[in-house]
Amino acid sequence: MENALKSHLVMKLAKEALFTFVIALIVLGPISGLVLEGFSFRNELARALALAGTVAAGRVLVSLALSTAIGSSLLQRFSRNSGGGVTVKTGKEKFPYPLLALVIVAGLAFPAFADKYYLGVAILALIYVLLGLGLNIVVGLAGLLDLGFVAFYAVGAYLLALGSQYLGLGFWSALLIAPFLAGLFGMILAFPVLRMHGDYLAIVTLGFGEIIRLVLTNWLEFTGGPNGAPAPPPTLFGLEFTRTARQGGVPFHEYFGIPYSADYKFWLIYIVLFLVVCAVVYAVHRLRAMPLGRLWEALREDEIACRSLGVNHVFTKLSAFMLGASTGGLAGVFFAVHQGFVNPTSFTFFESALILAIVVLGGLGSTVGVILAALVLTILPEVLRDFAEYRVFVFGILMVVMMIWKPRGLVRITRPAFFPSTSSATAMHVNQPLEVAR
Amino acid sequence: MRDAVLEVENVTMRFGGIVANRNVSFKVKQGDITALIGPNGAGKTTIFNCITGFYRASEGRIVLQSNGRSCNIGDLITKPIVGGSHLVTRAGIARTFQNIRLFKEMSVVENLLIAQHLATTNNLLSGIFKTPRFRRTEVEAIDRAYYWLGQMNLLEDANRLAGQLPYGRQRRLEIARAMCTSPKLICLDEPAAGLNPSETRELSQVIRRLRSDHDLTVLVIEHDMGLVMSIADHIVVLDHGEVISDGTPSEVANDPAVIAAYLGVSEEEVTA
Amino acid sequence: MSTAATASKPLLEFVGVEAHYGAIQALKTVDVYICAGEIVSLIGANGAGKTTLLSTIFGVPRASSGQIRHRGEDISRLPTNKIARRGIALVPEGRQIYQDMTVEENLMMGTTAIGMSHFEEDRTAMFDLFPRLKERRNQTAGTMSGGEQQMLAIARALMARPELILFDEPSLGLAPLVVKRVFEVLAEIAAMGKTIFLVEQNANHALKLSQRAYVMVNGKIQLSGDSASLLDNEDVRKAYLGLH
Amino acid sequence: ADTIKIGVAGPMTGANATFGEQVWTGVSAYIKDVNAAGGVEGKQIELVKGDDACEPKQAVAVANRFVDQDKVQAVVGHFCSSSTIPAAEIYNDAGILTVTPSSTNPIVTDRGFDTMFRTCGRDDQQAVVAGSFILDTLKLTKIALIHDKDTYGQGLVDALKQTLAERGVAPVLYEGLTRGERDFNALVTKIKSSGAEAVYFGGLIPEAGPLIRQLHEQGLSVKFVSGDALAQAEIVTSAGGPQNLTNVYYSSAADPLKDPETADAQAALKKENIAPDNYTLFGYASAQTIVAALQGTKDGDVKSQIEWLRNNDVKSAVGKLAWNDKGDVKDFKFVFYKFDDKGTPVASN
Amino acid sequence: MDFYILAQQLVNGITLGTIYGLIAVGYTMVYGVIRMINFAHGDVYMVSAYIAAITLAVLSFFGVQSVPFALVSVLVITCFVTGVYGWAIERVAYSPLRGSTKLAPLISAIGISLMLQSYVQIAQGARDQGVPILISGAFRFGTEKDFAQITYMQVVILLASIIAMAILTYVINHTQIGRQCRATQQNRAISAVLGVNTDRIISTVFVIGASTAAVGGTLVTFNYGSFNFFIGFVMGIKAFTAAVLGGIGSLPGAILGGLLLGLTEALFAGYVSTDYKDVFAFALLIIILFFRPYGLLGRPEIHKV
Ligand SMILES: Nc1ncnc2c1ncn2[C@@H]1O[C@H](COP(=O)(O)OP(=O)(O)OP(=O)(O)O)[C@@H](O)[C@H]1O
Ligand SMILES: Nc1ncnc2c1ncn2[C@@H]1O[C@H](COP(=O)(O)OP(=O)(O)OP(=O)(O)O)[C@@H](O)[C@H]1O
Ligand SMILES: [Mg+2]
Ligand SMILES: [Mg+2]
Repeated sequence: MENALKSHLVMKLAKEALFTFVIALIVLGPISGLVLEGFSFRNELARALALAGTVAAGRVLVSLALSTAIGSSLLQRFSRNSGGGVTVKTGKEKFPYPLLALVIVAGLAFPAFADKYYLGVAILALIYVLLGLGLNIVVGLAGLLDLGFVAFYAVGAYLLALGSQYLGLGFWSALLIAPFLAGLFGMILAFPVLRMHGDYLAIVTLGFGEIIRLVLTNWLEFTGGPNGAPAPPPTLFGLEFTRTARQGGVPFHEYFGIPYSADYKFWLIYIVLFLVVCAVVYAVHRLRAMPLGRLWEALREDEIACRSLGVNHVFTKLSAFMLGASTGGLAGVFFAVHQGFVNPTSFTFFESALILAIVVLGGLGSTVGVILAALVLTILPEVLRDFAEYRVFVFGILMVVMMIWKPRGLVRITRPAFFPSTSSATAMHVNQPLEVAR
Repeated sequence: MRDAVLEVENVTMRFGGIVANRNVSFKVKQGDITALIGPNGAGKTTIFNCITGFYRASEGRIVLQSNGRSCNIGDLITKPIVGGSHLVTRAGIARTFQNIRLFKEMSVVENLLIAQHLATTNNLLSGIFKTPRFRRTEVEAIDRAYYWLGQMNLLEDANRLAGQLPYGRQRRLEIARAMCTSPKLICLDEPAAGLNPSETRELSQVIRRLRSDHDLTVLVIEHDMGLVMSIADHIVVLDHGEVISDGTPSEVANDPAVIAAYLGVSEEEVTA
Repeated sequence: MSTAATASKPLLEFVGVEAHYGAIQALKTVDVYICAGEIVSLIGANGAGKTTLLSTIFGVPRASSGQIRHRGEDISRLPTNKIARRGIALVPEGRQIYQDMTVEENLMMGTTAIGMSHFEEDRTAMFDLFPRLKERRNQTAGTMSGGEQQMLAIARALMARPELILFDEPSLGLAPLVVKRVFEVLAEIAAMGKTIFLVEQNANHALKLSQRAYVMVNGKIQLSGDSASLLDNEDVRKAYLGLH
Repeated sequence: ADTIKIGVAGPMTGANATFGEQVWTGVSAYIKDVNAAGGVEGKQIELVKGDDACEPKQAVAVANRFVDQDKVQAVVGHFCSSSTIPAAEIYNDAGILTVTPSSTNPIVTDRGFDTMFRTCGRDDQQAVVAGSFILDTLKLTKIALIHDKDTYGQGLVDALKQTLAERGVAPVLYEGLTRGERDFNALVTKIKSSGAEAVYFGGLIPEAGPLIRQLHEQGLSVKFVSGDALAQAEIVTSAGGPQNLTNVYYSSAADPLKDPETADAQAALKKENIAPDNYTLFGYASAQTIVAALQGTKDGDVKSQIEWLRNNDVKSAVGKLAWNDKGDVKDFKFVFYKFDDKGTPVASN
Repeated sequence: MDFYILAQQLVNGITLGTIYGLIAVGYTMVYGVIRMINFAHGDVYMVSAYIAAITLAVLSFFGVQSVPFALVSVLVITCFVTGVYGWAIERVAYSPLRGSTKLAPLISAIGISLMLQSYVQIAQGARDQGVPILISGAFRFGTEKDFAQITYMQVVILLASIIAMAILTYVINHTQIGRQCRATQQNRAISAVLGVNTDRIISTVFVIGASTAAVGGTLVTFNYGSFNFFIGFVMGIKAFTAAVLGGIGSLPGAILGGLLLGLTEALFAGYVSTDYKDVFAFALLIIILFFRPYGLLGRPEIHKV
């Protein structure tokens, strides 16, 4: 009995291994086994066989692991996990204030411990947090699949670069204007888009993103085309962070009589960015508890039901688009000031896809999830630098694996609980008509 | 003599070649429970969609008397830029759907809060900074939601996901949600479908109570003749898109045209 | 329970079946059997788990424990399409016809499990059963009314020449005249020698039509027995027939 | 430290990965020999690879990493001008000698960063050469200017346009094509209708190849002139074979392979069985430049390295190099090449 | 003169458009069954270009001389291998995500796209590759100097595309498997209950999509003669645009969308500006979708409330 089972298993595994090997050989064989050289080819079939063998062996190992007790219990937990969806809070959860305080303090203290490289990576990560939060409003909350989000990012970045070139704008004024300008672009995009459903919306936004990038590339006289445009470094109350003053002020280090270091500039950017991210996180957190945020989510669930409740779906979508775009615009300013230079290659479709991946991996609609995912997806490529040219390959695999592991995102969505103000509330208002703004 | 809240005048609705409604006219009186019945495919849901602004009638007009003013539904939904079916709701018509349309992944209370957004939507900043006024309207909205949950006997489900409720409760939640828009006229599309007889009886009490306690006019589509005969003041019968009968329950139930097209049996058998 | 079935071997049998939706348990150790040629009905309140019981036969959701036996074989781990090929057809709750296909194409899809060899013949039979469908044979099914769609769903299920047909609330949302017609059709189908498992809210009709019945409450079978005796059962009358 | 670290930055992944590979091959080939010969001042040289995928965002991250994490003493890179421009600022702040093998955009050295040098030419130099080649050597005046809307290509074409304007010649056509596309038939037809006698293309092989092939297929016998990006063996396959290259010319550094100064480098590469691709040579030369500066100064101070480079020549794989105060190569010699019937480039005239 | 230029631009546009259409088919079909934008499709096309070139190199290594034979066998082998790619990708990266959110497979697809590009780059090198010219020559119309032409290769492209599309249209509309595909598109759960092996149908659709991309990839490779690991990106976006333009989910729509896009590009590039041709193409897309929110031939989802 035992033996029969075993030999059955072995047969099954052997079959599986053979099948995987053949498929892997067909798939991997030509590309990795026969390397093109001019109009001829070089024979690397050994490599292809080895690869296919590895794949088949991996498959067998996974099957073996899963057929053991531990493996199958893991598998069960795994499938349970992915089945679950949204839950409602009980209303008794405590808000983790100490943890929050710790995170904020640690975040603010970070520059003191980090060198410029870590700081640079942290700034980039925070920029993506900002982008993720913005796109999360559009995709996660309002359910509008936006594949051209990078357009608003570009608007923010070019606002600083071109604004300083043509209008003499600085970092701070750009920071103030960017949300409005990006919001305006969001509105322009929203009008044609709001008539469309689902994936048609996706392609139109993709098209919009591409149009913005192409115009930035082609409009040489205004944007500098592919050569890009320099963006001015930040100032603090008129103090500059360059070695010698360029914008007609006093350099920071001279004013305070300390030795010059390029790090000061990054400290300033980091601190401002961190505070902005905190503010945006708070605003998004509030929005979700506000009528407007709830309307977005309702619209994502069922547009027709929303209309039957008197919701102006056009304006509601518009507001989501504009607020998302504004956040993207803010991120753009930080990007430009951090880079000191912008050009269209930073705003390709791939960038939009990456931001979308952040939102989806984080768990549509989850703020904490988006923050985590943004950190993971920006820090990961840096961590993977040791893989050299295999970096992108590994990154791609990890993206697939992460999606399969957590298809609903890293963080599970919870809905707030609500309770009446008094226990007798249900008896109140009986004849109190609702004051509706008609 | 009570006034008509809603007047449907010569409405015709076409989909390509198909005529779903032809020259439909009827009136819904203030405070009445009016039932719209008819065979499957007679065009009942379609006329509902015209009334609630989801379709624009190909011909004819639909007029709502609300707060002493009369407004034409067709005009509301074709207003440039701001127009749309949401204006119809704001004018005082609420509805439920033949296929339940709840916000399934949101909690029951949230479903009701969304219906009240007109009263609670303050500006962006007041919500972000939690101004006192914002808190007050929010508390009021929650209380009102609980009030309607109590009315619909759904209190224990308040903080569950709407999609997790059993079907019958989802139906009631949909009505509660519609009521949260504080309508003058509520349109119910087959509210008893999928309910068992005892639940149906409960539902008919709810509908009666809505009318008596909340000064509401009800327009209901239903195939459950027991329910219709027991609550309706007035019945309109559609067949092949046309009104074939219009009158009190007993008039309609004895109308040979209605028996032939719809009931198929005499009235006694139905109410038994 | 299952020993009761020894008289005639059950065609379909649930043995201690449980099912879950995520954390929610929808079926709790359900034992049900249906013998060939029988009409068995299942009644119960909303959300009792009736639809779930039918769907577990097709493996959505999969039974988390217990067995579902068809002709004595456990089918609870088979892929859905293989189950369909064993001569089981479902008329699903909410009709679920192919909205974008014509009536005729819907009927063609009904033959998937057995192939197209009897198509012409069976289609004629269906058009005789439901003349309304013949009128609308080239209409896109999604634009038909509820009643028309229900008829199409029944016809589609019949096209597979199934031996066992599962009906999930076939009278839902139908006009009285049509409800009557549907139950007539059910009787006709039974007369063809098919086995019927009927899930209904309309307990009155269902109990009158069927020979045996089960009553489900909260995912559990609470009562079972002859339909006639259930019709007289005080609790059943109160809860499901709306009579006092 | 007991080793000297040198960073090599360029696109190791992404659309331009092939160039990053070449630079890396060149640099590591040279450094291997240096290390084998005992290194610099007895210290071994360690190379650090930095992949920027030609994206400015990654270029900045790589630069910061080189400076703060790897603590490199010099950098070969970056490859694309759009990466070199933002990265140069960081290297300059940190006082790290930077030698780009390939960023030809004038801005790279025009911004006044002392630490920035290049072993390649400048777009504007190359454009002047190209202008006189077309006008004086080929004696053609109806010129279509095509670029690929990228820093390198457009920079080159715009500089040429400027040069032509100074000679009073306006192009009959000025268009940008999209990188990554393969079908330029519409453009070719447009060139045909413009009556151009010569096409100057600023861009890279993936676009140049199909463009040449499609010009041929549509039966246009215009002269096709381009820049140093064409100095790659795969132009032959990309253009569909040597028969399509009869009217093709490109400018590049004076043939390094023929320059006696480069004999050592040639031999070294040959020994390792490395193909002397264009950017392999420039990578090799950049590494030579850095090592020469390190060996010439010995004190490890970037100021003296800069000083040394401004005042000394370096015998490199691309010929003898000397720099002006901006960091540009003095009298960088561009020479025009055409192809023989086997597709091997030969100096034209 | 002008007439020939116009005729030439039309030929250019139609050839390009046919290819867009072929690749768009993959997007449209996959979208149809699982409502997913398969962002890895462009890279499957890229892989097919490599496979075509490798097959050709191997054939010539074994001394195959006959051009038609080479062409047909390259086409068949490429379709097969690329089809297996489509199948494997679906199994590995998309089928585990069935039943989760709609966006999860989208992200997975982006991961696959990166992986494929990187894999090909590592295995085959980053440099541009090419194939020799197999068929040269053209039909010319006009005078010695002023003429329009259609190359023999372009004729082959048109013929092959028409044949491929005709086969596909027939399969989808008139065969059992095609009907099952459409049924699975509309209601997967109930199709399974009716006896359709939905997993196999989905796999089939991926295989068909990949194979049509392979037809496109092979033809492109032979026609333009050069490719590298990055060509999937631009083609992917263009073909996706074409699919949406025609109405995503609609097979004839994909072809129409492709032709429209190809012609637009050729004419705009030819008569206005090459720089802005893509801007114009996307703007046109937005305008068309504004007036026809479901694309040219897309059927609106029925909003029966
Ligand atoms: N969007 C639409 N497009 C095309 N035809 C439609 C559409 N909506 C409804 N119809 C047609 O209009 C007719 C009336 O449909 P309607 O849904 O109003 O019927 P009903 O009276 O509500 O029936 P039931 O009681 O079954 O719900 C049907 O024949 C249907 O085919
Ligand atoms: N997809 C699902 N996810 C989570 N829970 C579900 C799902 N479908 C059903 N349920 C839950 O399982 C229980 C049984 O549902 P089921 O649909 O089987 O009941 P039913 O008896 O068919 O009811 P009805 O008469 O309303 O059709 C209910 O509590 C329901 O909320
Ligand atoms: Mg209806
Ligand atoms: Mg049910």
